[in-house]
Amino acid sequence: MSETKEIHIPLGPSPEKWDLLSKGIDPFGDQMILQMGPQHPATHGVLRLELKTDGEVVTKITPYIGYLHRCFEKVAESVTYPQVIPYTERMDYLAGMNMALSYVLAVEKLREIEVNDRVETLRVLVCELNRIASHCVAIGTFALDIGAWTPLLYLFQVREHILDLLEELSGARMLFNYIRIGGLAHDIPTGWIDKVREFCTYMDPKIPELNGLLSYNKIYIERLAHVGVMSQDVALQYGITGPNLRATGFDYDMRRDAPYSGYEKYDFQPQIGAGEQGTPGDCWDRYIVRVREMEESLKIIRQACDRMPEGDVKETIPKSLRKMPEGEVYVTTEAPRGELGIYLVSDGTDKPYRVKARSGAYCSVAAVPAISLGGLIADLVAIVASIDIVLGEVDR
Amino acid sequence: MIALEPYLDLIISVVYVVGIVLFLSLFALFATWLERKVAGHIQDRLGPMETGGWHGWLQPIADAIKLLIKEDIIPAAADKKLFKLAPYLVFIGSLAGFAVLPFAANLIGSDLNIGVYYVIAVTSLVVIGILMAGWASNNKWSMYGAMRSAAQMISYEIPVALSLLIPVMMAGTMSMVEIVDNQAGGFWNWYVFRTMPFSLIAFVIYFWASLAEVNRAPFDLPEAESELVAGYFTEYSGIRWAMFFLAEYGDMFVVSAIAATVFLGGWYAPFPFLDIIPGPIWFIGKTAFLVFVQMWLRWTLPRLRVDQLMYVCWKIFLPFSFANLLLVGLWVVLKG
Amino acid sequence: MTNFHVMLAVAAILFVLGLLCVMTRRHAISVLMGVELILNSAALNFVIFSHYTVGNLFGQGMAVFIIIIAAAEAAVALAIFLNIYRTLSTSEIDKATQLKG
Amino acid sequence: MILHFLTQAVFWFLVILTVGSAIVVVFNKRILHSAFALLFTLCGVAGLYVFLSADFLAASQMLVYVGGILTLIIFGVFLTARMYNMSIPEQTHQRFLALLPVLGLGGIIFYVLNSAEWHLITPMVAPTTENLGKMLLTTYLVPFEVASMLLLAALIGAIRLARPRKEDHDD
Repeated sequence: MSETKEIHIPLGPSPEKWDLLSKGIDPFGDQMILQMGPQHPATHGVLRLELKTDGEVVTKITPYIGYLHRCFEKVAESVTYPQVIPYTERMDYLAGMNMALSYVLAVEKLREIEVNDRVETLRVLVCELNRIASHCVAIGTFALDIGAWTPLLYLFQVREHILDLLEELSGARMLFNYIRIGGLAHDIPTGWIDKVREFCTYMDPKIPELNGLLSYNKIYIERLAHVGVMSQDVALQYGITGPNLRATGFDYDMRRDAPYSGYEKYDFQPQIGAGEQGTPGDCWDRYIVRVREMEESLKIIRQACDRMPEGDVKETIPKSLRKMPEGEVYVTTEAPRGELGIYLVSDGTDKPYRVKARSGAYCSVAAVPAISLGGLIADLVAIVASIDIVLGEVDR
Repeated sequence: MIALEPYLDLIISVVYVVGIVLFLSLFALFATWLERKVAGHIQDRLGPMETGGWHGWLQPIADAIKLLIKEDIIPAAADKKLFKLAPYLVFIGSLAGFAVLPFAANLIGSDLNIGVYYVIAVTSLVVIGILMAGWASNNKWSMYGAMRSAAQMISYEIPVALSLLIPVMMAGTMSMVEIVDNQAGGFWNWYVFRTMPFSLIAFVIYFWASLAEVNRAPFDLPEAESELVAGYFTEYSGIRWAMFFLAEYGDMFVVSAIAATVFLGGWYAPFPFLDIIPGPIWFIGKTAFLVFVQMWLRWTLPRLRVDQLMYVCWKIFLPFSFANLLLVGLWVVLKG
Repeated sequence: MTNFHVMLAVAAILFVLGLLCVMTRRHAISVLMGVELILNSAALNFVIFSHYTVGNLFGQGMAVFIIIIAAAEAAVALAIFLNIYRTLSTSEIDKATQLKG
Repeated sequence: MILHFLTQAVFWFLVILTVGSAIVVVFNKRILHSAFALLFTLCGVAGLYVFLSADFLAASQMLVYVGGILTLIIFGVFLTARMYNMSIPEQTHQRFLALLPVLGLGGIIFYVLNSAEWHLITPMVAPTTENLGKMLLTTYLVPFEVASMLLLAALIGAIRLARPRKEDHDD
């Protein structure tokens, strides 16, 4: 594990005051309640943060969620098993494939369906493509919140390529409904794998370009290093998963440590934050972990293209899902914003009795007050951007 | 026949004032278009292309019309008098700077003998206008923007003034025209290249500090979109918002024009044989180049944090400016 | 009536208004504003007299000093008011009746 | 003729601006309105300085008073009241009591102003900056340096005073 460094919080109240502040006691007077959101450019949707500020120093944060609540879990109880898939994709709309995969794996586990190798490989391929697209938005909006407009546009070009690929595959650009229970909606079009390979060659120089443009920019590092430090303890207490957890230096990746859908066949390295520019687990680490994860995803995509086996993607799609076995399953996968766990209870009918989604972004929001108290408003903006939330996934 | 002689001065001033307001508006229009184009090309896209055919050159006109006919919203809880007054104050503060900009030897609003000092002084109006706008909006984000802006502008006024003092010391006058006249005869006579490296440092400090003074990136904290929504003009819309906008672009022009005047030889060409090209073209060209650099920086760099901003001003710019001033003073004394 | 008289009258009015402001207003900063008015009127008087009756720059030099003093005075006064507000949580000068915070 | 008329119009405009806004400063109930009205008073006085051919002084007035002192005052208002409280209202007191000496003093001033015999000279209009600078650095060098020391002392004192106390803030 990495050694701990001293944390510098600029202009913040002294550590003794933190105790008082965290209890909501106001040692200074003259504090101001500030509503950040739900309509605020930096809350990535409709998150509302109620801030208590002393000048520019944030002394208390209360996140309020639910502005994008769409009753996914309740709706899922009243539709049939295949009909739930589109709803799952609307949770984290930036990574629809990953969302659907988790649910589909849960149903498959319940029904005990073994899909063939081609289906697994294709699922990994589209999920990793989608992960890159999702990280592009995450990094782009992060930079935007720090005041750098330009990287967003460059990253959206990359994302545009991926969305084009996925559109060719599934007919939709964001809400694909491509991964189905027991297989896929249809096989890939001819020449699609070559296009993916082309994309990989296109993508290769993009990450060094991004590093030159943004990652090692002096101002950017100054803004992010030592800011919003999330210690491993805090991360584990709040159930943080995914890139945010790995940024603290905790080496844990579902794809490697509890492989699903054949991830054990791929050679890749989960990226962890090491406090290169500041403290381990600061905003810059959370940023760079995502950048490097895109490279790793690219590796996986290349391997998937190379080993693409033959087979029928609809081979194991069940004829009827009217009679499901009774019981309950819990499946988690590594989604771009942390672990997505689907807890499924079946009562034997054609509709799920209960669906519970455990999303990574929800836990991340909960941790915001713990890591940003005593910072400035600008730091809070950086922190909210760095934990990369999608409100659709938080509120479901 | 009425003798025109007594009225000539008056007519000239009126024409000049009207001309300057027109120029400012046209420049602001052009600058919005340029800003979008620069942003577009930096971001690997094209920017406006549709309105008006060639590279969307009519886009600013369309925007202006849109802004003019847009509903002017005043929040119910705002302090209406001050809310209405503030944009004009900011606009006047920005416009007043144009009075002493020497477009050419004889094309200047007024060749005040305190020209440089005057520009620094009228900028103060903008600070008050921004504080007024931020407070009158009755919006906490606006208030934050205004407080940041005022603190920032007051802090950065000091390095700006200290760096401007260096060419003033070298020229021995504060009159814009005389300062430019001292730089005639080729770019090696420009103040930015004389007394190397002091004046170059002064130029760099002036340019960066003036970026902060006109709230441009990477010092655009007062209007930092992602933090403070839109800073002190969050609540403004329509024509009043356009006033702030005009003032912002006017300020960009003024600070660039002052840099061009006192450091880059004003209306003089870099080589004497190029002086056949009229002075105003050189002057506006140099200024436009600096405006372009401002845009370039805006679309490239992330934004600083408020404490870093103050750090840069008080602990980097200020000591360097003072040391610089002292050394140039010594240089001037020893040389002459 | 010449400009000279008008300006003297303006200076006098500013002085009187400043005095009234200092005497009647309660908020410490209002009082400070009254003081600024008085200082302005004094500086204006210096400049008027030296311009119209002597013709030298003495008055302007004096006005420069007045501006310097006003700046120093405002900074210190506001620092004191801030301290008073912090310790006594009031900004009305009548209520600041103790020296010890 | 028309130029003279215009100059006089500007002059009277400045006079009315100065006096009118000064009245607002004194009598407005909202302290921030007073502060913003002070802006116009200060600008008006700066304009009058221009008429007294004190151009350097006018610019200094704008720079120091408007850019420095007034901003300080407005910040002071924000800091000594809750800054999100829109109407920082204020009660005046002893208005009628105060009116007595004030009116008396004003009366005396105006009486003197009116009755005194002024020996006026034809004012010269010339740039003053250079001479003013020479004056401040030769004849009045000592007061000038003392003033700069005073400013420095005030600066340090203000910082010392405005800083949060040790027991409030221990870092």
